Amino acid sequence: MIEQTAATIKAQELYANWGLTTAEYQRIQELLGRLPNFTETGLFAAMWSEHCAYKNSKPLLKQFPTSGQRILQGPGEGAGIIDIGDGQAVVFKAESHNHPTAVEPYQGAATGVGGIIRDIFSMGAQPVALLDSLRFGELDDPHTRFLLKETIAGIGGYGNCIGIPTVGGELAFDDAYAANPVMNAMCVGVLDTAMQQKGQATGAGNLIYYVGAKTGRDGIQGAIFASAEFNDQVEADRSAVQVGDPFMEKQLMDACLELIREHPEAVVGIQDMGAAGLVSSSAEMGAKAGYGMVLDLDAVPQREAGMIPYELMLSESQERMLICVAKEQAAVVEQLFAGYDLAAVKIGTVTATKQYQLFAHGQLVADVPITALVDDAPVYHRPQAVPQRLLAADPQQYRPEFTDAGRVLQRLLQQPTIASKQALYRTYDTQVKTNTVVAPGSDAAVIRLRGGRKALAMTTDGNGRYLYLNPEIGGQIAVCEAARNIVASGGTPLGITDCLNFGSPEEPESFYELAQATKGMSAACRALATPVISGNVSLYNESNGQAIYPTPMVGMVGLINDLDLITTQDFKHSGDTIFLVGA
Amino acid sequence: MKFAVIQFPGSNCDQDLMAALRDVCQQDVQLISYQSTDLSAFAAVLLPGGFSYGDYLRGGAIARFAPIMGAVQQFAAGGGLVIGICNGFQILTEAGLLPGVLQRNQGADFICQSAALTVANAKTSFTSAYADQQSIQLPIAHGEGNYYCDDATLAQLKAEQRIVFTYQDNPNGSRANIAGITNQAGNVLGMMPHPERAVEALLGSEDGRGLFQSMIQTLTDKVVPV
Amino acid sequence: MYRAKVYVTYKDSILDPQAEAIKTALHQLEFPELTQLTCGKYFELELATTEAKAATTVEQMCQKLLANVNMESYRYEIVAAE
Amino acid sequence: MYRAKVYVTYKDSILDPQAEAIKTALHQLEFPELTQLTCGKYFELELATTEAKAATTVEQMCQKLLANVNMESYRYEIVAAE
Ligand SMILES: Nc1ncnc2c1ncn2[C@@H]1O[C@H](COP(=O)(O)OP(=O)(O)O)[C@@H](O)[C@H]1O
Repeated sequence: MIEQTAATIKAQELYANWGLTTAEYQRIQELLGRLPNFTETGLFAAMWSEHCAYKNSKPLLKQFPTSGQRILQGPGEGAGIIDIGDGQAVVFKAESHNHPTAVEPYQGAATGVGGIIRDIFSMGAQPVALLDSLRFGELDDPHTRFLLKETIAGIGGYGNCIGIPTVGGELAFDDAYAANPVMNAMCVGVLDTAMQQKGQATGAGNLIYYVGAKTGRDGIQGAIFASAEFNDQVEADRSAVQVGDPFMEKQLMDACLELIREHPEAVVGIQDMGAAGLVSSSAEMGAKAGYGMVLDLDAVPQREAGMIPYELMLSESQERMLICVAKEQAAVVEQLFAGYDLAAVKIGTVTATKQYQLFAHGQLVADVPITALVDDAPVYHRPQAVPQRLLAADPQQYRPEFTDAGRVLQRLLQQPTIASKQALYRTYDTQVKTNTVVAPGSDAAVIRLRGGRKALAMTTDGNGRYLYLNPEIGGQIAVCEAARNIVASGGTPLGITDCLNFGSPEEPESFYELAQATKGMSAACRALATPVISGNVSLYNESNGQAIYPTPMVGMVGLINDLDLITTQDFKHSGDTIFLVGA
Repeated sequence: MKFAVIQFPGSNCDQDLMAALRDVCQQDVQLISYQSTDLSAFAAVLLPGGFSYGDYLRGGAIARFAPIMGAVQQFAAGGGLVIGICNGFQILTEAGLLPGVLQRNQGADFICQSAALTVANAKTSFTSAYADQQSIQLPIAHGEGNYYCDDATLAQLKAEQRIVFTYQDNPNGSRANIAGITNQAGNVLGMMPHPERAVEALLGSEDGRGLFQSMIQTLTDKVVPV
Repeated sequence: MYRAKVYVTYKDSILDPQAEAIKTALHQLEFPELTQLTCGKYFELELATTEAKAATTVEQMCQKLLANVNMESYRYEIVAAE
Repeated sequence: MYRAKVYVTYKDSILDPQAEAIKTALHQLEFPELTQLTCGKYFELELATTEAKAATTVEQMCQKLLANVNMESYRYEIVAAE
């Protein structure tokens, strides 16, 4: 990779290749008071992408209710946290990995699972369960069958190996997803509230430690890539596919949790290196705390030779964490990780200056105000337009007409979307950790909490077709369906996480769908007192101008106060009476 | 009387086994690192399920060389009770403590489900709490659980009544429906199903308790059946 | 009848955790002379086809199924068999 | 410096479900000319050793770790590298 000069980048508008607009580039220039160099332009492009900055979706996400009596942590950290009493809390979040899954389904799905697990243990919580939410094209297409098989294998491959049960999910097929499959993964963890962590780097002089796998040229520009529409050019531009190593992650998870448990005084802050890798994790940790940072890139453990600063900062190599360590505790941390055969390397220091400075080979290669990277991304209020299909919709066209109900029922049951998914979820280890009271096959999965009578119910739901027909009501339905699944399992809904899988926000019709869907979800969350504690936005799910259905995924967790209250879906005895309740 | 659960890097059923022995069976049990080299303080040794060393290459192939394995070999040679469950079974075959190999499942996919088993021999140190030919229900969760051995070995296993558990509805292609076997001396058992996942009614089955009870009984009696 | 041998290996920049694990294990087994290890897949195919078609067939099989061209490279040799 | 190529394949008596699955998939992809397929593992090693020792080293590595001789057979080629 060639590092062009600042002047060339400007003159030839090379920043556009990284997804920056001319206005954004000019804004960077103003913030710096000079032209950004190659590395700096790359840092901004990643940090100001939709994936990292939510620059298109932020105004809509503001509608979500995010607080409540039990809420210990709302959106903004690795994952949200809800108090469940007795010094315990439940931690959960969902993440989309649609683009990587479309390109390399096994690894795309596997690394999606790996990433969401890191978000949970970075909060100090022990992950206890995984769920997924999947959308594919119709199964008569061989490529779809390949994608499905590999995606399921990737999810199972990661969860089974690391030893976290995959206990639930949902799966639907529709042509709308043929070129853009949806792969969302959710992880639920249990936290001893005294161990709660934050991704922050406070205290000048404290140390920045890099732990876990080495950095390679994997998924460089992943965040930018996730914020762009698919086309054949993007595919050709891609750097190395990210490969997951669940064995490494298990060691990393066990080591991080041991450090938090046994040496809480050593850990100032901890964060996963996810999208936009080292730059995103480090800059966010510093900016959030109001501090700056100096990083020495030569110290970063590297898998490949000759990586330039831009590549080191933007790589999305998996199974890496960043820890801010209290300055006198370095030895404790290094020793603990050595016991797990893991690298723990000091790569930088927290500074009081609020500058973000990178050194490579003794040279200062980037020097920017840390808040410019993290907080000064533009926010766009995109125009909306009611989709033509809704304006033109004839209510008659959706009215079913049939004479033989039995035949229709048969045909419905033959739909892959409705049929049992057992053949797929039986490849997931649903029982490891021996807490799974209700495995896949009922309305929600149930995980008991050891040492007491409580349990957690969890589910993922959403139906893109409903949103396609009416995005606001469809958004409401998604939340309500999740709540019904929790209640039907004996739980009280506590809160939700979500993934917003939509088309391009730059298309007014698409943006309208996003606005209406989030409005509907917000209303339902208010009505049910289930705040949104975390989530993720995946826009630009389009291929050659054709967007997927608006597809928000809702992941809900509920609290079951006593194991005796757990209920399951199946009929128990012949002769029992069946009631239909509700509207 | 103390039980040792060996923790290899990548083991993930070690805590489940600890909980089954400690919380359900009320036994004294300790987690032992793969780096340890001494098992002299223990009455029985358990190798848990999981993906030791990521199961890279073949399940159990790398774990077999972990420092603790010398002590496991010695412990087994001295007649101590050793059980390998799932990945533990794979490690025991790779280490040569049990004959045969565990291949990839016949359908090639990982399978997690409840399996109906027959206790094919209830006269072992691990199964005395069951009745001969008793039908039990234990969870399985594996991708490489398809037991294979050559004809001569199979004939020997049969003749010496070393086939301890068989599948009623063979899920993975195992030869002769084998789910668990012992060594010739009868003090080493390998099995793919997970008894530690079946010790609480809340989680669906208590049929795994008999295995731990049998071991406890054997160790209490200090009589090793022939 | 033609016989093809196909070798599929990871591209250089792709992380191969399996190779890392095997390498570490071999070092611990006291093979310090091992300096590098890569692993891959090996296929042997028998094809009832003509010489002219054998290479295109194998090429297509690699592209479509045997290799994942996002992460792997492949090469093959074809020999006539009786 | 020596380079070794090691091939590990299932013994004939062993049914290989993965090879069966790949074969079926290739038939479905319209390659009827495929009559047989076996798959195996392929390793490339670099060894800092002498010619005399290279073969014994590789032999030992195969026996100890790279192959499970209960179900797999192995063969290898060794060439000098600069
Ligand atoms: N992709 C999947 N991963 C794991 N479990 C799944 C998946 N798809 C469906 N399930 C499980 O199958 C059961 C039925 O799912 P679904 O058909 O979506 O029913 P519902 O109408 O209750 O949403 C649920 O228990 C669900 O958790």
